[in-house]
Amino acid sequence: MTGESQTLGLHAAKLGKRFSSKGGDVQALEDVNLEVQQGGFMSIIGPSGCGKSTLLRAFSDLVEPSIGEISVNGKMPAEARAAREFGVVFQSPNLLPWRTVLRNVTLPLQVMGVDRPTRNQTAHEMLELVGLGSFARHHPWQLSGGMQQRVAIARALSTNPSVLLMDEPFGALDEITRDRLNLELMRIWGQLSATILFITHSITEAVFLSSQIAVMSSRPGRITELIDVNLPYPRNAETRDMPEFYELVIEVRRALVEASAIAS
Amino acid sequence: MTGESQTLGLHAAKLGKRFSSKGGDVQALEDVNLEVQQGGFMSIIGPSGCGKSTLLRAFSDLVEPSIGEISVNGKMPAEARAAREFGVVFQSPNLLPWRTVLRNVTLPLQVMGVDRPTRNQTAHEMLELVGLGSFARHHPWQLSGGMQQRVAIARALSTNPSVLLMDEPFGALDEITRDRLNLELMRIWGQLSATILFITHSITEAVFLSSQIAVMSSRPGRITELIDVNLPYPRNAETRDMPEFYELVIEVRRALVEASAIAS
Amino acid sequence: MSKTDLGSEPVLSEEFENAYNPIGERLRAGIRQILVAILLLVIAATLWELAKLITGTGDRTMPHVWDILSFLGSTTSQNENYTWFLVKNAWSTAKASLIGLLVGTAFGLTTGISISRSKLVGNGLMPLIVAAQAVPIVAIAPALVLWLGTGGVTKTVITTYLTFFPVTVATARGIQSVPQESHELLRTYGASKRTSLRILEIPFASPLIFVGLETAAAFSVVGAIVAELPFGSKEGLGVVILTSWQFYITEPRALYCVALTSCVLGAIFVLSVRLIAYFALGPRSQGEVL
Amino acid sequence: GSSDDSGSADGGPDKIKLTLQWVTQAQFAGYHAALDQGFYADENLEVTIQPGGPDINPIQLLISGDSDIVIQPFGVVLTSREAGADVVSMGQVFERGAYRLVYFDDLDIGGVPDWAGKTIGLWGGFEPKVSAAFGKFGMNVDADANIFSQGWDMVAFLDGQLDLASAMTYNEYAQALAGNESDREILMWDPNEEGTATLEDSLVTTESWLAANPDIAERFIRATARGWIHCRDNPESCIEIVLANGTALPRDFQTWQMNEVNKLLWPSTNGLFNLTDGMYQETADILYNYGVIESPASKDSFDMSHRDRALRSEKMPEGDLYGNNFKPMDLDPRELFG
Amino acid sequence: MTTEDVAVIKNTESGGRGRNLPIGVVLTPTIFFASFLTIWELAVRLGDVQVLMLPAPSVIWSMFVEDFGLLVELAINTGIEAGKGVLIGSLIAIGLAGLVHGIQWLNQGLLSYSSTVKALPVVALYPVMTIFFGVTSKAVVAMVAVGVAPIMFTFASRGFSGTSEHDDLMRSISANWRIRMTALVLPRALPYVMAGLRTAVPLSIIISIISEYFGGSVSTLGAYIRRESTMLHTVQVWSAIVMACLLGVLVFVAVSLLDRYFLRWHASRREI
Ligand SMILES: Nc1ncnc2c1ncn2[C@@H]1O[C@H](COP(=O)(O)OP(=O)(O)OP(=O)(O)O)[C@@H](O)[C@H]1O
Ligand SMILES: Nc1ncnc2c1ncn2[C@@H]1O[C@H](COP(=O)(O)OP(=O)(O)OP(=O)(O)O)[C@@H](O)[C@H]1O
Ligand SMILES: [Mg+2]
Ligand SMILES: [Mg+2]
Repeated sequence: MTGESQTLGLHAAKLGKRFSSKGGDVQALEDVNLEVQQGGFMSIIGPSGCGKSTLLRAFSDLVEPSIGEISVNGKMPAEARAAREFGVVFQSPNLLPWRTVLRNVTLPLQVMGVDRPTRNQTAHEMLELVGLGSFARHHPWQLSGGMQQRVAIARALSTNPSVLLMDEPFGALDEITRDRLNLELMRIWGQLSATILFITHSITEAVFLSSQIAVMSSRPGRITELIDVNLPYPRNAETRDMPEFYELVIEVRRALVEASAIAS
Repeated sequence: MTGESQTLGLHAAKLGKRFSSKGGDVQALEDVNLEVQQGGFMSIIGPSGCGKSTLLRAFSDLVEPSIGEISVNGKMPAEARAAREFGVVFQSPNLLPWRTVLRNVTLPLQVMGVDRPTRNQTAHEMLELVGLGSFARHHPWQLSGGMQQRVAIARALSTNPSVLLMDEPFGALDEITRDRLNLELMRIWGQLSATILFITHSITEAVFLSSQIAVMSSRPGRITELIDVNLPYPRNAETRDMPEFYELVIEVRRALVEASAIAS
Repeated sequence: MSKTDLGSEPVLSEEFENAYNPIGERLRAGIRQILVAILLLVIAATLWELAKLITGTGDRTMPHVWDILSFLGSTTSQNENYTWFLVKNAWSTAKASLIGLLVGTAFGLTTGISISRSKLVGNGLMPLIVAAQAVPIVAIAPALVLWLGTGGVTKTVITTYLTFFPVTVATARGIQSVPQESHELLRTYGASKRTSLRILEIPFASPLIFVGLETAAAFSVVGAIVAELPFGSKEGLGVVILTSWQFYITEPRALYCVALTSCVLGAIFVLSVRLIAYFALGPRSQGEVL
Repeated sequence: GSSDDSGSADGGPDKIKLTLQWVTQAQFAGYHAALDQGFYADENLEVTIQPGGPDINPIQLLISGDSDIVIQPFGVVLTSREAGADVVSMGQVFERGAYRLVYFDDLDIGGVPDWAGKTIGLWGGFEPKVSAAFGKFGMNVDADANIFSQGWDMVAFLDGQLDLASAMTYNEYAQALAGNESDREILMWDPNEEGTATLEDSLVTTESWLAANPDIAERFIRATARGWIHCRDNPESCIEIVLANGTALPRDFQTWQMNEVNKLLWPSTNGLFNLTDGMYQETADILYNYGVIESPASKDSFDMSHRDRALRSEKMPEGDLYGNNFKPMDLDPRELFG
Repeated sequence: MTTEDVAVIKNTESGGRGRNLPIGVVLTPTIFFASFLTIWELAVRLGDVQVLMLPAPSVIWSMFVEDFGLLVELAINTGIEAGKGVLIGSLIAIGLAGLVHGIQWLNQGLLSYSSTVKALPVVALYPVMTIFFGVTSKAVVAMVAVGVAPIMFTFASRGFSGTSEHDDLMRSISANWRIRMTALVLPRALPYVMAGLRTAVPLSIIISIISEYFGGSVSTLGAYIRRESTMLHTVQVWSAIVMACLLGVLVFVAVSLLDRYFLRWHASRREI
């Protein structure tokens, strides 16, 4: 499809998506060109309703693009999904209410046919990672919103996927927990050398984490600016104190303001 | 119950709430004392799972406290609810899937018996306010996460309540939309002189909006610090550039770090 | 509150705005459904003939499909066209079914709502209803005849009795499935029980209630037929079934014909309910119920 | 009672509701004929005939006052009396019983002793005839045979699930003949010959109704007798009447049934509708000996006085209550049911 | 919950999780039932109703006690027939619904079809069943299965046709058919299946009794009721009816317990 099936990472070319309904048609994506190299960390930022989730869902084969080309690790999204190459964190926690927290985390491992002791152990490790070790036997409705989202993150990480698609994973978390998980994510990313597509509303978070930031405008949803983040790795608490960090934050904010202006 | 039934605003004294379940008991709230004067704007900030939502739900009579006293405008929460004195924005959008966006917003007015033309007009105004005027006839599942949350905000504002209980209302929004809605909220608050209890994870948002900030620690959830925000009103874009603003942000962050340290 | 009581707005049609499926499309879907049903009937007939062929079953046990159908063209001993004769009897049964279905639905909805609303009613009434449900209708029918006579009242009572239960269970279950979050939402508005019934519980439970109604519609036909049995009324499918059963050996096709007629009548009832559901709800995803 | 030919108090005809044992068929031709031919009207009676069905006990309708007269086996009168109902027979319609057990000839059943170990289909209410037969040969029905509750059709018998099946000569027997596709012959065991028959169709009412309406009873019996006599003499007419009143009944079957039913009444040994002490005693003994009733029956269970008055009166136009010249039609079942 | 006109937040059919649960569950129906019986008893006694018309509850009760052993034996036979029928019917129906779910046209077609079969009255179908299975308890079981299957199919297929955001999840992890069924589709359909069982199980008892009534093994409730009613043994008939009711309640309670167990995660079970 892409002609360059050897290329790893994420690719989209001239991607468009139109939703039609009685209330009127919505051009959610238009002419989106995107390339995340293997091992790259791309953040997407943009006004509410601009099409970020739609883009991510197109990569995870949950939305059929109306037009354009798209590939994940050189495969079509459907193939990549079948090969279990990616993990997805949805915008809502999306937990199965009838399963305990632990069994929600083990679900993708179960799908892969991992035996029970191994998957339970992995799940416990992941829950410790997100600070929910003692809630393994609770049901989702017994958790706070932020805790549910952390379970969803643990679930996505449990399979060590080579591509991670994350839709506002830390949106429901307080800044301290968020900072901690940002550091964890950096560490995991370093270890796995995964390709990450990351949607966020926090400019500082985007700058702190990404190697590149895409800024989107809405209706039609397109990428208005691509900002490279040339901060040194490994990033840690001190990264936030660097002057380049602030310059980048200001630049992204400007781009976002401009993108938002297009919208309304 | 409180003995001081003339007092308006929100009061809680020695409030405690314990959830028990198979996975173990959780002390969600312990010895919480809180007072928001009539027309006051109190933000609550704290680590994920510390009991913020539980506290707000106790005020809105959705959770029965295990111990302690609580009042809304001098009444017991149940009475205040029956008198329709408060509007609630939940942590999740909580829209009825079979109703259009417009009819989700008119819902509370319909319950109150407002005639159809009036409530439709009010709902349209509210939708314009949150930037969703053209989505009135869509269904909730056709909206992005942030858009759904904005519908929920429009719904809560539509009744002009004297008490507003808001659980991370802007959590799913980008910074630009968020800033705009922050200003709108300030304006509405000024007009209505409503009492607002506001849960947020954003320290800057808390400082920008509140007259007072309560910082909570988790397990057991208690209020560790109360910080007065003595920035002048009306607050606007310039407020964010004041040095006092940054001092307050740093103070709240410190309090939050301390509270989080207690947690783990 | 007074402005918004139940009468002031049509509950269903407005509650469900079908944004995603215009009427034309729904109509087409309905027609497709009927076509598929016909196709399945043809398949069933083929299977019947195949089974007959393979097992070598005689015509007495399994008459040929065409033989059964051709019997519809015969005349009765009263020189009446057999099809017309069946239609006449089906009509008489249909009237009784409809009355019973309406009464049973009204009772069922009321009871279902009360059960889901009040612990007292739920706990006190449910076991009784269940016990009553287990009363074998054939055993109680004679007693009913004694008290209510051999007229239409008995028929209505029996039909009501059969239809009432599925509606009750579905209504109660549907309302109980309303998510806690939605209840909380209406609670914060201080919505009265009646308002939240109208705005939240009924709309939410409707898909399940309609499933129950479909079952009830089928049962209403069964009920009317059973009610025709105890005293050999002169009219109705029940009587025809009885006679055809008795003379099965000499004319097996008659029993199959009348059994098919009962099915068709039941199907008309059920499909009518489904049609109403279709236009009231649209193809709204039933999964939203949970 | 009131004087002859008088109607009810307001001058109109007296109303009677008659409930049959089963749906309309030639078994009840006499009553339909009496209604259709105006015999009831001649007696100033307005009779409503209510067909029965599988799921109603007519005796209960009597007790509840829903019906005035019902058609039931005389045995039921005895069991009902024991259960506390004040029911009474005022005329025995079928002098002979139609109940048989049928079986195929290849079963080599010579007599009752051969029933041991066989599967027998029985209907509720008719077991005593078979129990009594078992008892006569020192056997026990429950211990020595497999008893099945039989449906209304003969398929189970024809398919070999039942060795012996219950059958009425006017109904199931014909079905068995009609449905028999094998070249085996169907044989019958007749409890009348064994002396273990119990009396079948009887005119049943309550003692209290009878006491209050002796005159109406008399007129009813007379008109009904004329109906049955009409059917004896004009079977074709009665078949038409039955078909007109029934629901899609097959004509060939009603022809057969009319003929068989006539054989149960005619020729009559003791006179139409008569229930003699001897007949009573045989049924009463069987029911008592086989535990169907727990205490001996009493002769209060039948009252022939109205029957006697009704039929001996000069008002009975056609006087042949014996039908000694009766000749049944000669029907070949194979031909009849094709 | 102080104000009366406020929507009830917690609503469960047989009580919530509170500690007062067993008392409420047992006491309320007992009171309802006791008053029902008292009215009946008084009506019969004061109205001087004949035993043959309607026996008083006390009379029925003593007969029930006297014949208890026999009645239990009959009820067990009937219950086994009904149980087998429900099992076979439900398995076929749920299996079929599961197989065709997603195949929209086939599903819809089978739905129409099942509604047709659902309208088949026992009395019309039973003769056909006896033709295939003989006048045996097999025919009764088949009858129950045929009666139960369409109901279960309707409910199950509605349950299976549900969609939610969880479908996205399953798709994103490329779950195979088996796991999608066990981890998502079946649990999501479970409330529907349980609602179906609540209708189907009491119905199965009625169907088997009606079938037995029209012929079959003699030692079942239906055959017993028929036999005794021809002899006008009204009290025996009523005591058998009482046994039938008990059987119905028993199986319903069993279904309810299953329901509680399987749906313990469900919204209506939550603590406030
Ligand atoms: N299933 C759908 N049907 C119709 N319209 C849809 C559908 N899904 C999304 N849309 C529309 O597409 C647009 C983009 O939605 P999307 O969810 O991608 O936004 P987003 O950028 O993720 O917003 P947010 O930050 O609020 O989550 C919105 O205008 C939305 O209304
Ligand atoms: N219904 C419930 N049953 C049992 N435990 C509960 C229930 N609701 C909340 N909890 C527990 O109470 C604690 C506080 O929950 P709460 O929702 O108030 O947190 P929060 O401060 O709002 O967190 P977040 O910022 O993540 O939304 C958590 O540990 C949670 O597990
Ligand atoms: Mg989104
Ligand atoms: Mg919360």
